[in-house]
Amino acid sequence: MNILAFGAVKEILGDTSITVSLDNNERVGILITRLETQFPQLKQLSSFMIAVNGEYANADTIIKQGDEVAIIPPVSGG
Amino acid sequence: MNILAFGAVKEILGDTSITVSLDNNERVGILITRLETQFPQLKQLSSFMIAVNGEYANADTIIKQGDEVAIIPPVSGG
Amino acid sequence: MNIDLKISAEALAVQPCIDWAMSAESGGVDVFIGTVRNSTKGRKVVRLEFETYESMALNEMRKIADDILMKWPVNKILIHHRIGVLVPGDIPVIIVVAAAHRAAAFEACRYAIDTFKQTVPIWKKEVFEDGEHWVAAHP
Amino acid sequence: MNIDLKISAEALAVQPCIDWAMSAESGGVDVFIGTVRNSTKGRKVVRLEFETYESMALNEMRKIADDILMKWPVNKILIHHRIGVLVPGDIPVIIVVAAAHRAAAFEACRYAIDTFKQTVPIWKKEVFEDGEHWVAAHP
Repeated sequence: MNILAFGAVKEILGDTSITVSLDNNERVGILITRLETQFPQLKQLSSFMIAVNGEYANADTIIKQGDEVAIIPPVSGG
Repeated sequence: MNILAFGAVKEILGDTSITVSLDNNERVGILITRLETQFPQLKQLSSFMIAVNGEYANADTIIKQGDEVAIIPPVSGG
Repeated sequence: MNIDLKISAEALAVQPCIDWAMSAESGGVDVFIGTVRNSTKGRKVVRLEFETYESMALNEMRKIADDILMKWPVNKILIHHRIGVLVPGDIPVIIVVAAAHRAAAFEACRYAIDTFKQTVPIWKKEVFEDGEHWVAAHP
Repeated sequence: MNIDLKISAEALAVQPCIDWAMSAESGGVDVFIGTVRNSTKGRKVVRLEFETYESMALNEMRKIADDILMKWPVNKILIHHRIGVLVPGDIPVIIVVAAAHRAAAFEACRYAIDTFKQTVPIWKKEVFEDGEHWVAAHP
């Protein structure tokens, strides 16, 4: 599955998106575990959220095929 | 003594200033009594303050010769 | 100067007020713009007539600005008020506060307009289609 | 429309935002203007680089505006944010709230910028003379 990366995440991972293998209808909690295993550099962040289809997700949110998934480092607009 | 009148006071009294007889070094409290006796229409106001030399005065403020004295009806700027 | 106070019979312009207050030292600028409403308590407003005791009004405006500089870490304070005849949509008052951080800008700007309405000797007469009255003057 | 949301790579202009929000129905307009400061924690700022996840950012901005319309009696809400490279003095954000009465305008405007900074996916990198970092990203 393709995951969008922004800001500090993009810089840490060196790309605007990364690929993680994930079953269909898997939960966000599982994705986070996969991400932290595959990209331990993510632990440099003070925190991050996952967004699914442009909405903040929680650990129980289910990710379906075709969903747009993004890693959201701490925001700092304004 | 000449007293400046503004807003509703000017309209009630029909002039931009009124004259009240007042001894030198008299207190504002005495002025207010004189005003309310001489111009009972002032009781139409919800309240009023006296300013001496451009500062809000209280009943104990002393009015000296040459001071600029004004009746300040409730303000409503902004 | 970090304080700009004005009472004017001319129309107020917002952009020059903001230009005066903004700088690279101030991360947050809060602007309050008062506008003449077209109705009050359901009655249609034709015009407002503002008058002032100008020397005292500027004196009270100065106190508000000085108080703000003591109470909050702000860089610039502007208070402009228009007098004379205004119609709905016209701007009677502009307040701008610039500060390094936004909390001070918001709090000081709110304090400025709230205090202004309580202390500054400016009076407005509301003129309706079927009458008129000095705001707040009568019980 | 009573909501105007924009993310733009172009410079933001304040006056058109105010013109859009003002009307004779709104007696109080509160405007917040964010400015790029020339220093942060004593370090001189050369530039800021803003980026966004635009579709989600507009979605979160919409939620802020909808929340405000539910919570306060306001007539107009504008939120514009700039992205790209900004230097000290530039304006990254403008928020305008117009309401019949000033309390709602102030409270809603403050709520808008406070919530914006917590939820809207926009990120800024501060570039100093001797280094750079993504704000708030690292412990």
